[in-house]
Amino acid sequence: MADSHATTLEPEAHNPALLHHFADAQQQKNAASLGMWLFLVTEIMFFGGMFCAYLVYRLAHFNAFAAASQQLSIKLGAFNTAVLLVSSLTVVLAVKAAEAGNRKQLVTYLVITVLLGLTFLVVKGFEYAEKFERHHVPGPTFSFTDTFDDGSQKIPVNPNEAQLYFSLYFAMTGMHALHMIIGCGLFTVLAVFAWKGHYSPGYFTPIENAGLYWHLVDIIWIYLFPLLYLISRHR
Amino acid sequence: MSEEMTNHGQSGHGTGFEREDLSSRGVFVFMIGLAITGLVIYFIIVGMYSFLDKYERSQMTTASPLVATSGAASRVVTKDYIEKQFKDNGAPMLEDNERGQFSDFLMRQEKHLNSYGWVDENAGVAYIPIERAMELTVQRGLPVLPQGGATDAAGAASKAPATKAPVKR
Amino acid sequence: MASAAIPANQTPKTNYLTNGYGLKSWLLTTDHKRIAVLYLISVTVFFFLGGFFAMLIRLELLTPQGDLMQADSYNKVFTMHGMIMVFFFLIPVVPAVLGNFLVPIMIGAKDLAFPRINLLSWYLYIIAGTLFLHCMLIGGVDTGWTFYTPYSTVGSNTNVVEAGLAVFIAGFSSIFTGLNFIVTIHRMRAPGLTWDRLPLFIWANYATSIIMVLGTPVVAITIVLVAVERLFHLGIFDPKLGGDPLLFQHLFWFYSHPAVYIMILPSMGVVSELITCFSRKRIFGYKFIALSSVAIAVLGFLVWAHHMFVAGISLYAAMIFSFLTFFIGVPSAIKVFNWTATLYRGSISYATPMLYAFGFIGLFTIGGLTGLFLATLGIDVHVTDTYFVVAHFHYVMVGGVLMGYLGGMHFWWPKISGRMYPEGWAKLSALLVFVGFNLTFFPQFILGYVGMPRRYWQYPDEFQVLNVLSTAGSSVLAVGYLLPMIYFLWSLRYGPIAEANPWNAAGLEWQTTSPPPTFNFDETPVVTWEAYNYDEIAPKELEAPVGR
Amino acid sequence: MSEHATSSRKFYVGIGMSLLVLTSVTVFAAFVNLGPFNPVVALLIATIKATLVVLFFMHVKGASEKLTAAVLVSGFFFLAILLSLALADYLTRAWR
Amino acid sequence: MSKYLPLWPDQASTMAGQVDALYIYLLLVAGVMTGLIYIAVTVLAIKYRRKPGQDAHQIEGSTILEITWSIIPFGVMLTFFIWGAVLYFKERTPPADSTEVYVVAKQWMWKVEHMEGQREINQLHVPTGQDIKLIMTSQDVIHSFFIPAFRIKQDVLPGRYTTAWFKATKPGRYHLFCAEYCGTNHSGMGGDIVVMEPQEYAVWMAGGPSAPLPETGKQLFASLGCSTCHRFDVQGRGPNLQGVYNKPVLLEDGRTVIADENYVRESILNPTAKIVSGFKPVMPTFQGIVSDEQLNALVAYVKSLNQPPTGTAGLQQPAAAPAQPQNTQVQ
Ligand code: HEA
Ligand code: HEA
Ligand code: HEC
Ligand code: CUA
Ligand SMILES: [Cu+2]
Repeated sequence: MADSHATTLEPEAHNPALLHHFADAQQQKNAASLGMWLFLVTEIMFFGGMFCAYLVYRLAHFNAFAAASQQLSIKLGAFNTAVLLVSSLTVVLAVKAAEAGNRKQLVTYLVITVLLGLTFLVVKGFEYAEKFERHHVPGPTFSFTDTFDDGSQKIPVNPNEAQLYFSLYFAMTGMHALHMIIGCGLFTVLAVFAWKGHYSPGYFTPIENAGLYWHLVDIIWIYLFPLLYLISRHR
Repeated sequence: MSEEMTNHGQSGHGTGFEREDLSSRGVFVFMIGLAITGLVIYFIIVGMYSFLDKYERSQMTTASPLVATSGAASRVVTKDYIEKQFKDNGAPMLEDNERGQFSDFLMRQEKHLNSYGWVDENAGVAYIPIERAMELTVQRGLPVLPQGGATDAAGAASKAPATKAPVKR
Repeated sequence: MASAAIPANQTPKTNYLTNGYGLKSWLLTTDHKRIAVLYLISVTVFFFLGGFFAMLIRLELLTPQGDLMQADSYNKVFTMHGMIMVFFFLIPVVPAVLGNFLVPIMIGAKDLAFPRINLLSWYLYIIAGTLFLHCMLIGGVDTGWTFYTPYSTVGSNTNVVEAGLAVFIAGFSSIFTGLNFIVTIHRMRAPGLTWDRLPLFIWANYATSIIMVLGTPVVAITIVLVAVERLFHLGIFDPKLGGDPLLFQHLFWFYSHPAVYIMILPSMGVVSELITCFSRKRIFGYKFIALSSVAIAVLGFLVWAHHMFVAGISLYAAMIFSFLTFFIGVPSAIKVFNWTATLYRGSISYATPMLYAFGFIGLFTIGGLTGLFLATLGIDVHVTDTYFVVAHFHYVMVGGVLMGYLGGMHFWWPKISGRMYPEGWAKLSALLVFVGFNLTFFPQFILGYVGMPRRYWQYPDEFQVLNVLSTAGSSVLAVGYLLPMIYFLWSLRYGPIAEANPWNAAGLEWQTTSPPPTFNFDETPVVTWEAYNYDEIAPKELEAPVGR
Repeated sequence: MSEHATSSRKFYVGIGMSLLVLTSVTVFAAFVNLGPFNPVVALLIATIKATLVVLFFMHVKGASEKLTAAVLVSGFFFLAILLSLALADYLTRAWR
Repeated sequence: MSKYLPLWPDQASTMAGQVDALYIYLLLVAGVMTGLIYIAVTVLAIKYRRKPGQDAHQIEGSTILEITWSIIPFGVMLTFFIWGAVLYFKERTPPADSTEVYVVAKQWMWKVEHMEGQREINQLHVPTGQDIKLIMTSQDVIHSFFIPAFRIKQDVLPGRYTTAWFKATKPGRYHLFCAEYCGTNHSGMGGDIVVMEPQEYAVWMAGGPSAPLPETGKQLFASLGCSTCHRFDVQGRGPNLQGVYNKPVLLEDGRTVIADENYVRESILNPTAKIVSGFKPVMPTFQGIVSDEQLNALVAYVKSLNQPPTGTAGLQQPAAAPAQPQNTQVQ
């Protein structure tokens, strides 16, 4: 977030010189990298709080969670997963291009990454809109009438517990989407800087660190997808 | 955490900063050790729990030999238990939503006073809306002796609890 | 010889204080020392604000009836006292003031690894503080500093969201400080300064930073969930939807128990520095004290539910958490015993910082041992949520952390300001703080066991005598805290000029000038000695004890 | 980190393809009745995918920086502490 | 203990003595440890104070000592843990033959319902020598049921049932507190636990001797919690009831009614029927909680408030006094 942004500004933007308080470029680079990884750990713990809530409530209200989960569209979810994975690939290729000093490729890959990120967000927007239409948004207007099929009979589920599922769904995917938006903004800025030629094979730490951030957001989605979309689908 | 004791003293001259750092192996060993300790503690406490549980239950004395149950009552109270006690032993039902429950109660009474339904289908006793019962009573007069259909109305009217009327001494 | 590196008593042309005078040179600085001074000012403001609320609490509790203010006002007052003291004073105080100033100097670096993020931390803190002040002015919060649901989501009609946002932002300030420290300590040490030569203050701040980085995000997301529940009806903790209010408590204490070690660990580091310097001794059991800091930091994450013994957790969980809580006592005990052992065959002077260190040992021991009372299941059922808990945490927080902080401020004041403080006044105020503190909080142990619950605006008559004692003590305490404020300010103009190393202490921070130049050292020092090499440094004057 | 030679483009694309394949495997496995093992399989596959991303896309494998692995694993370790000790309460609530 | 400087709480249940025993053990151990450390620090600080011509003597440390002072305190702490856990098990394991009492907490009152149907507010009458199991839930936020003299405390949660149990041993009147912060009147959410000999308890159960109506009404007004909202000194959540009787009252919907006897009755039984202007409909219904006699007593008390007040309804709980059988039950 703000951290990686500040990190990108750390070395003078037009003059990739060493900052005064570092002894050499390697030290500076290692420091930035360690800082970024620590920041990623804070992100893991940040989402970890919600994963904890998810785990506890899924165990407590399994039927409602399964029934509510089956109202999500696997097609859209899987499509979004694929979009994110491909965007991770383009980020890696962007880093590779930066290391090779290939400015045109670097900018191209960054732009593709941003476009893929926006695709993800648009699809998510459609999913949210569908929740609003079907009154699956927690609050006074919430309604849920579907049942849980345990293989032998259909068990009616408590709509309140389904509402709990959708509360978690919105909290987790919403927080993830917020991170995606920040990531898209970050890569847009980096693409502009890259276009202006700020980065060289000797100095592309911001690209690398923003890439690490993007991969982490990707990893979180890798877990969110099966946990939110694929509860007890075999019934 | 463990340290690698290399690179002491003067060796760092001129490099500008100290290169030697914590080894990540130490971190991993520490975490694995902590995880194992955690598991051990888990089992120790499970053992202690079951021992104490047995002990407590064996210590429980019953008030009189006539009481059949022995051991401890359950520590966990669920909604089902509350409802069972309510049905079987006339225990109070805990009001977790007082205003809602009271207005439900009023609504039920209101509905009972303004609708038709069976009191006892086999015996052919029904209840009717209170207004209608009043009309019928006015039309037919008070029953002096049981006379066919009027009993229903009278029965219903006397059954209907008076909600609105002030309590008289 | 380390002492050879000490320059003669001469002030250089510029130091970090004289390097630029405008407001801009302070507000846009990336110098860790200036940022530390900015933190010092802002944290002090919040301390006196929190202290002001504490005085209101004590005045209200002078009589059994609620007479000074309305019940709602009292609830807001103790909530804001707790929130200010915890989130805006005690968590930042030692790391962000003394840590910011000393960590780079002690390891021979020019600055922290990310100077701009350091400045960002301070701005986040200021934004959070401003938000909280605004929240206070438009009516305050009344949830208690613990934000327990469902009161904070359904029950309270005060500005919970804004206060939560303030705590959230302050949390990120804390995260960035911790991140900065970890990277700095890993990557920026002077040549030769290996991990087994680091000052214990650095070890303590390293352990603290681990907690900041790993714990704070959890409370951040928890508070976000509370805010979202209030704003958009996402009912994650709502019992009406089958949610569990205890889940909030689990997530909150997963951070807030480690947070109490965020508070105490840096202060323990300070005490290690003070004890060694004023007894002229190498620390007893260096490695054990260093590793016990890390052990406390890690074990601190395993004990959080000891705040929930009667909250409705399972019997088994209560036993697990009680058992794990006792593990924390061991590294703490190691520290106390090692400090005591360091005194043995020392050459001890009674300068003010040392008096505070003695105070820390004495009061932290009582606070820590009563912590063990609370960790004992059968006792906690009776004393939880009573004044016994209030007394416990004021003993560790005020008697421990604050004593350590004040000791550190006196010890490093010459380095920070370039001036000495008046020793006589300082000794007097140390005495006032110690006496006033015990008079304020010891009666609360008795009150708690007798059964007076916490967060009470009015209480049964029979508790009055003990409450009057406590209130009387708090006014002594107030004087004890106002005095240093006054004489520190006084010394900025009238205090004697400090030498580079007024205490003849070991450690790199004493080898640069007082106050240090902007980049701390003219040339990067090379460390060839072990920590606390007091055998190689002569005491100040063998004839007269330091600090008379 | 510049010592790590970034791998060839072909290699990255290969990793990307395997991630996509694993995604479809997850979706497929969700519709097969594995009894209690459905969530286990789903999480296992997710973990494999995450590991691939961490090792190859985030360059933890072959990095000059030895500490990154320790930092990342610590993060997951403390998350595991949160989950396991919270479950120590929730799973034993019903014990009588 | 002294009435004005209590140093130790009453011991009035089987648990109290056991908790106190553990507490005394902890006090002793902590006292010894604190004493040792204080003496050591003081003696060392004086003995090795700075003297001319005497340097410090450097010592690196001692692994043997470190291990000693890790193991011994840990052993001591294990005794704390085991003893504490055994007690806690007792505290959380209700005996099988215990009598159930149902408790509902709400902001800011305790409602108690006995199996036999008696209902009380902010009071709980129990006999000595009988295991009582409390089954508790809350209607709004978290509260905590705390009886210091019995050394029991249990949080009361919404949407869930929690239990606690005790066996009272000493007749008397003890404090009941709410120990979990629950909002404005948290500190007023207390009451009395009245412990009686079994014979007295039986008399109370049957409905004991009665006092003059307004007098009984005044006691009910305090014990039912009316006085938590209807205050005479400051503005509470409900209207001040002094001088209300037989005066016109402006309602929220603009009507004006005369506060006659029926109006007061209806206000108590179905408060939402007529809302006084300027107030929220927060008054709970007392339908089914107050008996006809109690209702009459309350009405008589509200009537009597028209005379100049003889004293305000006390905010304070009365100090521990011998139990008086009180007429607060429902037939
Ligand atoms: C700086 C802050 C700080 C510190 C360091 C501690 C330290 C400890 N705390 Fe404390 N605590 C708080 C701040 C702190 N606490 C706060 C703020 C609360 C209340 C929050 C709220 O509800 O608002 C609280 C509440 C609290 C509770 C919950 C009480 C309740 O609400 O019911 C418990 C229970 O276990 C507890 C235990 C401990 C223990 C075991 C330690 C241990 O770390 C102490 C270890 C130290 C020692 C043990 C002393 C030194 C050792 C020796 C001298 C050796 C000799 C020892 C033996 C032979 C045994 N604390
Ligand atoms: C973290 C640190 C910290 C510190 C330093 C203090 C310091 C003090 N605290 Fe605080 N306290 C807490 C943390 C802290 N507290 C917490 C977390 C709670 C729980 C809150 C909750 O329940 O949610 C609490 C609760 C708490 C209570 C219980 C309230 C209740 O449960 O109802 C009491 C009661 O006596 C109290 C008293 C005091 C006193 C007398 C001081 C004294 O040490 C303060 C001394 C300082 C001064 C007196 C300042 C002197 C200055 C002036 C008087 C001038 C003022 C004017 C200006 C604004 C310039 N505190
Ligand atoms: C939770 C707070 C609360 C409690 C407890 C409470 N009341 Fe009230 N009461 C109110 C409020 C608010 C009103 C005004 C709104 C209304 O009429 O509902 C009111 C109105 C009244 C009135 C009508 C007053 C007028 O000015 O017209 C009477 C009489 C009354 N209450 C009696 C009682 C008695 C007797 C009890 C105890 C058995 C009691 N109340 C308990 C809150 C409370
Ligand atoms: Cu109810 Cu506090
Ligand atoms: Cu704690």
